[in-house]
Amino acid sequence: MRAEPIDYSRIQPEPLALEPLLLATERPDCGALAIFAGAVRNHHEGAAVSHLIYTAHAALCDKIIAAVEQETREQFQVPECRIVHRVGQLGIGDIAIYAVVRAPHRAEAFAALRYAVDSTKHRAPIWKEEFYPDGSSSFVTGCCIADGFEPPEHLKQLPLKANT
Amino acid sequence: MRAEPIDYSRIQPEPLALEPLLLATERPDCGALAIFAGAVRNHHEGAAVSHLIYTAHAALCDKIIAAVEQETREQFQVPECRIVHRVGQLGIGDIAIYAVVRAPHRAEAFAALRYAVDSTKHRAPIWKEEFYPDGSSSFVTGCCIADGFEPPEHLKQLPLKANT
Amino acid sequence: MNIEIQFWGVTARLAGSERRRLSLTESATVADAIELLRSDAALATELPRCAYAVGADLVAPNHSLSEGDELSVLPPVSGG
Amino acid sequence: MNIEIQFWGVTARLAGSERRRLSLTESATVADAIELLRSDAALATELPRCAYAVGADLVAPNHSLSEGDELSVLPPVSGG
Repeated sequence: MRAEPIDYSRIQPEPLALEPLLLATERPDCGALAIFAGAVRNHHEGAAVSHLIYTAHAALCDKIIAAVEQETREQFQVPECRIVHRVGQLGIGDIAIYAVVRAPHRAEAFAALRYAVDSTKHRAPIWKEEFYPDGSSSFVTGCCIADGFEPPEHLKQLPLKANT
Repeated sequence: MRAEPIDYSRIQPEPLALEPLLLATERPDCGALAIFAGAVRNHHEGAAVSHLIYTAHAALCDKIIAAVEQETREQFQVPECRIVHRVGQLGIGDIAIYAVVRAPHRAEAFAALRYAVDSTKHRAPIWKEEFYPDGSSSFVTGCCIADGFEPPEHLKQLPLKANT
Repeated sequence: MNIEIQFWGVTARLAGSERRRLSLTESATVADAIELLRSDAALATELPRCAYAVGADLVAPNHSLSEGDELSVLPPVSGG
Repeated sequence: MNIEIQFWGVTARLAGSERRRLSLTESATVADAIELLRSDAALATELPRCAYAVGADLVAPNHSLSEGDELSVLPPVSGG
């Protein structure tokens, strides 16, 4: 629908905005728009949380998230999938991730959105350090990228901005 | 989190806005926000569509959608669920429905959102008339509310604005 | 007694109007009203796929009607 | 040859630094670099749960390193 892919940064230090993602993905043939936003919670496993710091390997993230977007589009036959993740210090309620999927119908939009979010959480090199009211902090135990890791060819070959 | 339930109209003739639904449902204990938007497609079952007219039995809709919101919150243990639907003439790309769910975690947010949207589509008394480029129109064949209909007690008893 | 039928969606098109007055016996039910509407050939095939409401309450066929009730005829829905 | 290790997430905390230079034999692989890092007791238990990247490419343990490579140590991720 648009003349060329819109370049955007998948890893951003600034507060995330939903509107640009919606504008960049508008399509008259898509009746379903499914959006996920992950916000910072004030608690984790029973402990109060005051804020978070996210760090990311931005270049590798960009490549892996681009691959997740492409897989999502291909596997679920959805024309549009975009994912952005914030880094730096985030307060309670701040948005850490947006994922947007557009599809002709809602069934594939829901399935694709779930895949996109889960895959990003499991594979993108992003780390969350939680800070507690007493000033202490800890890194949240997450998903091993290395679990059964066999780097798929397309992860090596995808151009950095393969989101057409 | 808020002092009292925010009143809002579930059936609206004006263009739908997402922002008020997000503001009305903000909660520091919810890490997951899942949103569905249904937009008018330029095609349906292979035929080009120029625009739509939605009509709704507003009073019954409000009651049924309030019940869907409540069921969604109770069945999926999600603190927030809001659904709004537009009526009147809509052009291609216009948003006909927004559904918003907030939950501590994403798994229940995804499941709840799907339930909320599917239930609204199957049960809310709303009708879609499609208009084609040649000026003709037809009502879209939809879901029988009457299929196995046995009016559940809570549908009769719910106050109109039972969205606390 | 008299009730008022309110036709929604495609049924308004089939009935040629959004409203119709119906005269029924005193103890009439929703099913009796449907039976009377079935004499309208244009509506007859659509009615079994419809749900019915009085005011803002969905009602079953055995629901008893009262003078002045507004009975909505709700064909299959297609929101979203 | 010399390569540069880049520690991410909790591994930077455990290593006490985000970067460390490593001297390896000419034909060394990622596995050889990991083996050398295991001598750091603070890191030893975390390394098997890590993935590894050179530049912006994920690499397997048998990947051959080159002079000047930046090898990223990527502990379990927790984005979103």
